[in-house]
Amino acid sequence: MYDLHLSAEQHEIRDTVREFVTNEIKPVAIKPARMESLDRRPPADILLKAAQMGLRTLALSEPLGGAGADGITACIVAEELAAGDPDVAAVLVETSALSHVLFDQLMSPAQRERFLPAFIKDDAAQLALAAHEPDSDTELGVNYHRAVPVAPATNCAATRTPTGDWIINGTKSFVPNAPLATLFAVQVRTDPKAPAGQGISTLLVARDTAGMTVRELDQNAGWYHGLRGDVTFKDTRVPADQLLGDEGSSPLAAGLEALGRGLPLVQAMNIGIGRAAYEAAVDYARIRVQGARRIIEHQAIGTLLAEIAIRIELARTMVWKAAWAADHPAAVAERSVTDLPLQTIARVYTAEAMHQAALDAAEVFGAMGVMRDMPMHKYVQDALIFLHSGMSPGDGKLRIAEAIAEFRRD
Amino acid sequence: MYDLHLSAEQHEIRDTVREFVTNEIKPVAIKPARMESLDRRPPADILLKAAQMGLRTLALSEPLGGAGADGITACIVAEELAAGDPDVAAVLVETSALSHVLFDQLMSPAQRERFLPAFIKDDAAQLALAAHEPDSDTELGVNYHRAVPVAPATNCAATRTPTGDWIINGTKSFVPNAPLATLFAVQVRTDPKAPAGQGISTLLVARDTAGMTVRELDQNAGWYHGLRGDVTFKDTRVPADQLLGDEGSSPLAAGLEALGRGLPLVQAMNIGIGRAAYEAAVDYARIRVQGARRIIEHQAIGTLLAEIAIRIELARTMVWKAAWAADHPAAVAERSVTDLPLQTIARVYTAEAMHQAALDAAEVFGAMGVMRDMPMHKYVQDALIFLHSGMSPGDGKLRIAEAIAEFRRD
Amino acid sequence: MDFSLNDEQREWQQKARKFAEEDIRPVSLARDRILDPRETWDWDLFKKGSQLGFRTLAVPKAYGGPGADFVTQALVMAELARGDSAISKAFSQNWKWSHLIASACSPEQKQRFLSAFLADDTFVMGKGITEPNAGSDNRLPPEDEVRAGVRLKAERRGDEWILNGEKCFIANGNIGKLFFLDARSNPNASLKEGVTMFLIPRDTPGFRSGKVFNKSGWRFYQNAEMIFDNARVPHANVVEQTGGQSRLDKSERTGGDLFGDLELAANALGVCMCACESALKLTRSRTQGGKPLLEQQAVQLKLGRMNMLTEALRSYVLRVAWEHDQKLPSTNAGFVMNFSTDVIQEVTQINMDLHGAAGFTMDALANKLVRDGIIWTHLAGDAVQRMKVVRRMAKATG
Amino acid sequence: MDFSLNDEQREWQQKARKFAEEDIRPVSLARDRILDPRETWDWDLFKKGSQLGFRTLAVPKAYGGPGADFVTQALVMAELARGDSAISKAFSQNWKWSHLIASACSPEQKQRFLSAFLADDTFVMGKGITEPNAGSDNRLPPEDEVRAGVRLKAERRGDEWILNGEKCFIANGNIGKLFFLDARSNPNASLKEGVTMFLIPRDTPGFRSGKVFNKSGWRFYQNAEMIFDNARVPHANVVEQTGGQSRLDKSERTGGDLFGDLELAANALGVCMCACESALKLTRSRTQGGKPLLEQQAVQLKLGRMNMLTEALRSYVLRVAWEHDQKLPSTNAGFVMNFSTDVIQEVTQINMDLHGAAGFTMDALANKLVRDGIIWTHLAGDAVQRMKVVRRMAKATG
Repeated sequence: MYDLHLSAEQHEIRDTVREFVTNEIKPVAIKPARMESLDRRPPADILLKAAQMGLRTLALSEPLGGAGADGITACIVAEELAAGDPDVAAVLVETSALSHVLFDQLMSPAQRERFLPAFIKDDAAQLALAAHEPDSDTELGVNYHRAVPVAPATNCAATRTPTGDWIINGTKSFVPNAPLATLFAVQVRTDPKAPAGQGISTLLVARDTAGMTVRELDQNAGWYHGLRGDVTFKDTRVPADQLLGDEGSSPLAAGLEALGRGLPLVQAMNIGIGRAAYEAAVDYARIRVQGARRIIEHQAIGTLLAEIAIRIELARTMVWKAAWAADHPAAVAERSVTDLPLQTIARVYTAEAMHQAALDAAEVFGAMGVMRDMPMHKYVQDALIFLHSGMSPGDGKLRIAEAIAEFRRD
Repeated sequence: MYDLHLSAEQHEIRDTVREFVTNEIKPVAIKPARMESLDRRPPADILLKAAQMGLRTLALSEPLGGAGADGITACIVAEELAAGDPDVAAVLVETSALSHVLFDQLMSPAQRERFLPAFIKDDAAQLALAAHEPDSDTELGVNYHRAVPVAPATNCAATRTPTGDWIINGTKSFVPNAPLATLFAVQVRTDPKAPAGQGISTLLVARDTAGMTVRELDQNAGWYHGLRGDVTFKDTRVPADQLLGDEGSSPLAAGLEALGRGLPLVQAMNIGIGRAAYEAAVDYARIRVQGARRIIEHQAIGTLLAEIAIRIELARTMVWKAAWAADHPAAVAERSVTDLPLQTIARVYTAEAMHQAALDAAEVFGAMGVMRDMPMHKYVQDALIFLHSGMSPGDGKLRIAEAIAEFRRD
Repeated sequence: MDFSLNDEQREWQQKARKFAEEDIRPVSLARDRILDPRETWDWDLFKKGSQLGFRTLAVPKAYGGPGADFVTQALVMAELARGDSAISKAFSQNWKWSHLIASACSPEQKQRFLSAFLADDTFVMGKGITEPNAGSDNRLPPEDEVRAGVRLKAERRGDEWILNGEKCFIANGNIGKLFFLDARSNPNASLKEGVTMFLIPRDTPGFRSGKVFNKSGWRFYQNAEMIFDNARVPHANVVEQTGGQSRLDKSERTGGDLFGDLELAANALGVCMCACESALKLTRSRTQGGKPLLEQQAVQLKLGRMNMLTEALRSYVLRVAWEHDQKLPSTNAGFVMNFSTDVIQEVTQINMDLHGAAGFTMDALANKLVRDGIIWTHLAGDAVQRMKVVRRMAKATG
Repeated sequence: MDFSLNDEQREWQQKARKFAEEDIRPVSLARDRILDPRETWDWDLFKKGSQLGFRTLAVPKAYGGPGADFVTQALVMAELARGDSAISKAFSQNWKWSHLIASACSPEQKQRFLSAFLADDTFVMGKGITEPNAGSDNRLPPEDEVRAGVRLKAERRGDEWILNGEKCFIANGNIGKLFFLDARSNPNASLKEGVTMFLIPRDTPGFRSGKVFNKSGWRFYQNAEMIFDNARVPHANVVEQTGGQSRLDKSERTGGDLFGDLELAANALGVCMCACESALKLTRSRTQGGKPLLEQQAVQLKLGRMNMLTEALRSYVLRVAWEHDQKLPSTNAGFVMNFSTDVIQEVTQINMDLHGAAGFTMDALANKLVRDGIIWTHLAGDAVQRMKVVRRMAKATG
């Protein structure tokens, strides 16, 4: 039965995180170097405090020590954190999502026993999924509606030793959380003969494994939020029983998003940026006087603010719908929600709409909208990063178009 | 608790109405004169069949003889009907909404006893709210964020006779359903001294009342869906006990939409138009070959279709949210939904997005998109009518802007 | 750099403006309201315009016409379209074909057809390309399917060609006296190689016109089916043997091929001018709370956008017209055509928006302008019409 | 109608293109990356450009300058901006003020300032209008509040004026040698009546520059605070007594006031040219599945839109430049400025979009162009800048 009431827990966590953001994150976020994007590294103490509040393990089930948050709750938290600081948000959101996927969904009991206690105990421990490789491209564009695989090639390879252990060689690039992660899920090719996108396995690799090096990337040269690193494996030996799932059919082959819990968390963060810009613009429009009236009383500014509000409301509504649908996959078959890819719809709309929202909000500020020591320019830049990293709106539309045509690339 | 599952009843009624549209309405809707908009009058037999299916009394509560549909169900039905024929939809949606408002919410038991049986018995009986007057204008634009009333002036006046009866004089214009209605709720000024928007009462007036004339408007000269008429009262005598609610404080003063059950039904109809255009474009793109490929396999067409699909998904999601919120007014106070006017947000987005959807769908058809004997041109025209009748997107944005500024015009 | 008009240009502009104001505008809305698409044409109006020179404007002086340059043509089209877009097109439609006769036909063909065209105020022309199953494929032939496009069959039999098949959406198809027609003379060759262009007079045996298309806008201007049932065309009516069009040299194609792009853009400019005037008049005169709508910020922003886009379009149209006169090969003709689609649709839409704020009626002119503007989508601004230009640009700069 | 350039125009264009390619582009990205906003200026580059004539381009021939017309100025601005938008502005910023000296100042002032300006390659100028609490009110003075706008106080004391207050966002505020400055000489009169314009040399006692604003884009070009603390300005530095600017006649204001509109539009054109080149180069060279991106429909549509808008803007810019040269009063300067905002932002955004499809890095140039383009919003295209033009239009046609 249709019901849009948030639960008491959802209200509570929203209030709690918002307060945390106001008291702990905002004072850091408005530091000049951070606003000017010279140092966007998430401060360790903030990450620790957030972990102590349970935000690092938000999606991990309660029996395993997490908060067992559902998809909408995770989106609420992601939005609130990003409204304060998207780089802090990106680290926590990634670990939280992976904690559920790895510990609740994919690990064997023995693997869980080996890795969970250390992860729970150490509030600074983050998780990483090493999937992306240098120069990889889905090639969705050129292969739109063509029956060829569009999975990027996996060159990072693992071979078995006679004892069954694995030897990994290769490089993963732009791995989120790599500089902070204590445990990596690494996508490796274990069947050298399989076509692209197949014959892939996932290995669990602890940070201190010999032959593995992590190079933190310069955040400001990159085009992402949070911290990322390149991870290189040189004859890295991983015990046989650290294979996650079955050999040659990685449960993470299609990326984190394609799992049952593939949640629009990045989009929720993106909304956080739009909302921060919007709230700043409304506050300013309520005090700035021009033509002897507060500018919010001018039709032109009022219309601009209304357009931003409409976009945010639409984006959040769609993101929450996609989040709920991810938690309730059966809803598609019983036709309560569309069979088009909702997360992609949410992604395309949110990226474009929040970018416009940030630009429009900056317009309200006049010249102050382009100054590096004011937050507006950073909201615009953050929105651009969301718009132009990961799957582009253009590729998103092609993916939706393939679904409309009921084209399946198997 | 957040839940987007439709109920079994909602699924069933959607399927039933869709089948009715396919079998009964579509064969009428594709008649050349109708596609060419020469004769858009809703056929009486279709209205009768729809009434027999319960669509005329959809929102009326079950104890009173209706289906007791909630807001989302009403939106589902409105969309399905309009995807078949928006003029048929407009008549039924208006009567259904009014049946709930008048009989369930506003009438006294005695009034209900007098008017309900005839309404239930006669499948051809429709209801009308006579509110709009010639040349009336809310003047929201010029009075944006100014503390003056923006309710349109009510010149149609009622005075009391010594026996307490009412004598109405004046004219109402563009009254939806007037040519078909057997019962009218008429907005009249009963306090000549009150400022604009105040001192308004509602009188129930049966169609055969002496001194009342209904002139059906030429549907094709107007800019609306359904049938409308001008209603003129010349010394029309109405019994004292046909006053609805209290004297001088009409429960319908702010229009049907402002009631607790002010539902985004017009927007749901608007989505029906966009969906009809979209489905036609997808069907065509799957068979039309160009460059030796079906055009749905071209990036350009695929992208266009995806953009339409995104808009429809967003619009429907927002309309249903607004419908749910109208049924659950407490959700605002407990912050499960925004305190901005959701119905207005849904209206602005839907009107603009469905207009673009219809234009884009027409592009897929090439020259056939502008031919009067093909449905596409009519979808475009229908979408234009939704975009430019009733509250304009521009006024909608100003209303949202006033809400953002927490401006209250009391 | 000189944006001013010379005397001749100004004279034609004034003449067209006068004709639009005095003759076109008074009948425009009435013509738009006629329901039967066969009945919208007005021969009296057309003949009067023809006598003023608008039908034959592009015929070179050497052949007895006014030989107006492209700048003049653009000005005249815009002024006429300011009165009625479809009526403007009814005149300008003839220009590229008279130009084509003058530049591509043999002396004998010129003599036969151009003299007749000049002499007869009811002589209108057209060109048939589109077919029921070959529209965009003619505009942007697929690289991997050479046989896509034109299917109307032409077979040589001695001194005659036998044509079988049909064309659709052909401008003036039901009233024209002469048509250029692309037909497939070699079914196994590409569009470029396998198509021959014919001159088809109305009285060609075996040719008849079919239905007249019932368009949403552009009512005055008629598009019809052309049906060929063993139609017999003398070999003397072949334009430049096979592969006719592609043999024109580049500078001629600026005029012959690309005129259509300029034509749509200049016509759109006129429609936009009309919409801007209509909106300004409305917002000056209609009041809210006793004040003209024009005083409201939201209204000002809409008016500004309309006028800004219209003046940008005017600048681009005149530049392209000048480029045509200089026979400069360029992709600007295609781009200005694409641009005119965006501009005409947004400008007429804003005008409707301003007019619609009043409630449940719509200004008939505002409604007509929007309907006229929608036709640009498939003629000038759909994905095919845009990609075509980009590919040309990439080739030119590659 | 003539869209061609004369020899002088073409020469300046070529010279600017060469300087942009050989001198500006090689340093542009490095200058953009400098973090301290006080350190972005490059005197060597600027002096070289000055020696080539770009600093003094607009000084009339009668006063010893090149006296380039507006078309030339537009061409040069676009070419320089194609190399770097902010560097182009660093040169063109001087043009309107040298023009203002030449047209509005007294012979004595001309002698004092124009000669010095011509002689010194490091002599840059600026004008101070905006204040912390008076930005848009200066551009669009409210009708119901005459005292809105400029608050910097100017009081006459004998042969001197005493200035107190501050200006912000003033171009070249920290490096300029001479500034035009609006100050309130009558606190109770409207902007038009109560404001006096002064010439303020850098060494004016009581004047100092404050912080340099740290802009997101346009890094090379510096905007600073100007602080006046009992600053003493001789009466001889008053421009045309009180009400200076409004006393210029209309044709002069086409150049004096409206140059800024053309300046932003022409500069935007250059940025768009750069973005189009960058996008075409990328989509030709980067491949997907072995094929250039350029072969994909979605990419073609994006490239087409960029080039279409850029060429529309070019057409409009050159028309407005010509109108300025003809001293035609028109609202086109304002409209083309508004239009340039829409175009530069969409074009640079599409270019970023094409560059960003690759993942988690961004092309530094694509990023810079977007940041440079965003500054147009408040300078050229916010609601105030748009309504201003519409009101002017309504007045002109009313």
